Amino acid sequence: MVDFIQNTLDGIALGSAYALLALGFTLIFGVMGRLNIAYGPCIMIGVFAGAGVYSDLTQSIVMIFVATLAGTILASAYVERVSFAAIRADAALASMVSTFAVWMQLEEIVAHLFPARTYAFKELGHLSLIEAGPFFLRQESLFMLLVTLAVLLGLALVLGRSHFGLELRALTDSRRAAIISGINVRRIIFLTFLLAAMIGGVAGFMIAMSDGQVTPKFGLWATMKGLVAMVIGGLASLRGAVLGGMLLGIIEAQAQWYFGASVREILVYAILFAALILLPRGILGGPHTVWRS
Amino acid sequence: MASGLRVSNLSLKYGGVSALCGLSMDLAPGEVIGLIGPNGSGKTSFLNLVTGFEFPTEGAIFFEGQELTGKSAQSIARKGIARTFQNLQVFSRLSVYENMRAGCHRCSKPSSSFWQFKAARNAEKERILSLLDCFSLADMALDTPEALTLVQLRQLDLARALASEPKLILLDEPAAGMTPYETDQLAKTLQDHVLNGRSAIIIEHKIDFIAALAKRTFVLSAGRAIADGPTDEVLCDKDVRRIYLGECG
Amino acid sequence: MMLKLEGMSKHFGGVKAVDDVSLTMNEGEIFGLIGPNGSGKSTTINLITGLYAPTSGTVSLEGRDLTALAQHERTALGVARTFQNIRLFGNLSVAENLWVAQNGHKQRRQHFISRWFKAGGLQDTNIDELLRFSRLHSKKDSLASALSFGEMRRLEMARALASNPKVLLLDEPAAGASIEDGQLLGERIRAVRDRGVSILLIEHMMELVMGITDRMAVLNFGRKIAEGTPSDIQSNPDVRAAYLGTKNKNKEPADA
Amino acid sequence: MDVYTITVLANIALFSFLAISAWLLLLVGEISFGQQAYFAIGAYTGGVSTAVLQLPFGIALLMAIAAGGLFAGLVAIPAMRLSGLHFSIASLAFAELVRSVLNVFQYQRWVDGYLTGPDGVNGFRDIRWIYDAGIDPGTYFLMILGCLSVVMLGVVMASYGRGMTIVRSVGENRRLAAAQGMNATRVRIITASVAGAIAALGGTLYAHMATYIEPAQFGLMIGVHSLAYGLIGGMGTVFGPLLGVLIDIGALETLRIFSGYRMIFFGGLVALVLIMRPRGILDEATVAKVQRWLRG
Repeated sequence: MVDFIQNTLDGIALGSAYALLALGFTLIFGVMGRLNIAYGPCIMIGVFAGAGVYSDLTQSIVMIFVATLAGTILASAYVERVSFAAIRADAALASMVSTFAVWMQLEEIVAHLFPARTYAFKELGHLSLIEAGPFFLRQESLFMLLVTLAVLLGLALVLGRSHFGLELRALTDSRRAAIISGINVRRIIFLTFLLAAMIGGVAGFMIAMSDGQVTPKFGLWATMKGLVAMVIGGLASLRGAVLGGMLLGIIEAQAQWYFGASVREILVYAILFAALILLPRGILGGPHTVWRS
Repeated sequence: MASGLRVSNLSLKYGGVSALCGLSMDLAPGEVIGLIGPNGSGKTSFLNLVTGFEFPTEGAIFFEGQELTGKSAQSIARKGIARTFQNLQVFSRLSVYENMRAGCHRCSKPSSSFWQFKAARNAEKERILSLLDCFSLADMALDTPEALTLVQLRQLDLARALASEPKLILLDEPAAGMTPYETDQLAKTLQDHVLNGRSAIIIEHKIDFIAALAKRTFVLSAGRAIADGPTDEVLCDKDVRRIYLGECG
Repeated sequence: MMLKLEGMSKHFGGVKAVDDVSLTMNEGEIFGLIGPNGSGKSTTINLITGLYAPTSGTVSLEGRDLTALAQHERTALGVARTFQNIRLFGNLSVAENLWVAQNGHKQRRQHFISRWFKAGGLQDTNIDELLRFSRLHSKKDSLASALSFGEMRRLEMARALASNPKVLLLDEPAAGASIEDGQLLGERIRAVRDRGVSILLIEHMMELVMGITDRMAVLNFGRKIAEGTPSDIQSNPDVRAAYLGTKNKNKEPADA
Repeated sequence: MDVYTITVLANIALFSFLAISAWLLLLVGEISFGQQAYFAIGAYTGGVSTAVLQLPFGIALLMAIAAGGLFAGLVAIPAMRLSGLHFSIASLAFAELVRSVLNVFQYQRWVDGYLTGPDGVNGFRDIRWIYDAGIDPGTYFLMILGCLSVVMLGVVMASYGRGMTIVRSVGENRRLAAAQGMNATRVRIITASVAGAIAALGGTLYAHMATYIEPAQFGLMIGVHSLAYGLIGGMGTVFGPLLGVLIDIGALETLRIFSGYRMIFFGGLVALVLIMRPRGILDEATVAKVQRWLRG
């Protein structure tokens, strides 16, 4: 029982990173009804930019963060132009395939610019454990949780309080009604991509810091985790994304502890496949998507 | 009446809105019925219910004594009920010939040898070409539907419905968008090639067209049948004219 | 003149959905547009709002050419519409629905900060007034998807009005309504006109169109076949032919 | 022909199986990112059959085809209730599931003094049937070509009959196809199963040429490539996916000027074709034009 609770604690910390990735997917899926499979690779560009700054220019954590964010945003803007803005509105799957094509390009670019493949990233400093009875929480876990909460709070403010947020929610609700209400749809979509890129950049920065290194596998990893978390939670539901991320984190931590890493992988994909078939709308994605926070 | 189409007390509701309210209709084999009414009165909903595109909230549908309620669209089509569409539906990526082939489901039998297969294919080809000929589409057989005009597309839709040799054919505004001359031509084609002995339900706004083809007419308004009887009587009905032209008295 | 179409055509492949249509709507007018199914009415609306680019022809509002503008830019200049099938933001509240439409096109003119942090309050006298006008004030905070059918129709019209339009295009507002509802609808449309909005009404319910429009035009096969006051139209033989399929020479069944 | 040329040609032929497999699903209206799963299933089934169980090559081919078709059918039965995006994600999930299962899959036996068989992440060595049977690469290439011809002939025969018409109609408009009396669900499941069988056939041919396979070879990018081949080449004819393979492997991989930048060019090409010609170079309209021209 102690193990189980400890695993759940670890899982929540890991899951908060997944939740952020799923949020990025969900925002884009919400406004466009399309998947940006290249979301993970875009974040990968960001963390490599951060690693590049760290190894060649400066140790400053702010500069590394800025580089990570800038890299992610730049790559996302490219994806938005090539794979979304340029493809006909009714060809959602063509967009999805196109993001795969861009993914190939991004991976090759990283392979050329960073030939050593694995690079060091600024680490989170000294690691100490916070203990409470039989349980303990790693400092990096606490850091992940706090960052995730901060991002969620910021996102809730933007969506609930700002005019851009209202327009984003309106567009998610009905594209045609949004157009006729005078919303500049292309602008909102572009801004949503940037918002998702910012969330992804923060998530990437946080994950790279806790790992202390970056590899080209990050792209596939981030895309798969975000996708699984989003599907479990429910497509286009923000609360679902957070819940799905947490659930995925907990399931992974438990499976890792009780069965080992390879079974964990099998389990994750089996759950994704089963969730799609048994719960195609996810846990929180009802007939109407749940946007209100 | 076991052998025709029998519809009893058919209702369809979306949320709180009734598209159709307790409609009943009997269609004898070989009978042609006209179905008229303003937009949103439930004509297309009725067709969708009969062909299994939608399922009724209440009521039942029988064809040749068998219940169709709840059956899938493909099994209803296989029983010999074909339809055309008001908003044109053709396979835009298939050629005209292949569109016709897609409709040939009721006549293709499994063949045991290649030669039998080849003979069946040639028979199918002849049938399709002769049907296309009836609608003067034979020259366009290898074109994709993009090359066709609106009238030709409507004819293709109709020809494809006939390719399955249906017992009952449901036409949803077959003359929409046609000029009076084209409408007359269509009425003649229908009379000569389509309606000989086949039962049909025709939805149309052009009343002359209905009058020429159907002996009996139903009028729908807001999901209810407000008139039913011989076509010429129905068309003189005051209520009917009021709904169509806003005539007073 | 308020809205003007000149030589508008829209061809889809070989199909002439709208063919050389010219219309002029005056300020404060209720203008009816009728015609059988497939005659090009909806295409005309879509050409005015900018969903389709015309094959040829121009559309202008108060003398300003709209032809090259995007949909949201036309909304900003004062063209609003409703849909035959209601389109609302089902997961936004009634007030938020109106707020989106009122402010959607104003972004560049307002101060950045106030724009970002204003939506939370939703205190706006215009919106309050509009809610009262549409008898939706008590439902202000409920989700649009929770409204009844009639309330949804009212909200849709209110949302169109929230963008402060000069011209309102109503696409079959009476579809799915009974005849009694239709009469109420007529009064509402007049009330909207009295707010200073010109109205283009597409409708099949003839009683409604004949009853409230000042002038009307009839489309058939994408062409305008008649224009005039409702009584002109009612007696026009071409129109009768288009609607009843009766050729002019033939005996009118109604005379029997 | 030198060995290099033969290897390139054989690769083109082998990828064509995958490309045709993904293309068939495109025709029936679904985008699958997971055909590499059946390629892997075929490779492992075929490899185990000849190397571990010592079965004849022909039997191995049949077993691989059966396994691919069976798995694809079993996956399709639930997955075809989904559509569009959900189906695509499900295909991706299944492919990664297969790969992670293969990572732990062990089935090793002593054969002729060697320990042989799949060994999880370490891969599956010594699928030596070609060498044991004394077949030179040129002959094996001809065998691959023969199998590919049979598959393509099958597709051509299906368009001669009503088969392809049915597949294409269901792919374009399921409701309209149902109104023509087609059972859309059954058509989709059968098509998926046939596509799986074709991929598995390619997989087992690949395993015997490579002699060594490992789960990492059947990653997501292989699936995306095979899908992209059909999209680039075109949906109008079975030569479309072949054209796609030729462009990627025949030109981009072999030409020196692209070396190191192949993915950037190929990715850009895919993105560009999707924007300019959503149904590929040889799309239905082009094929119809060519057919008319051929018949005068």
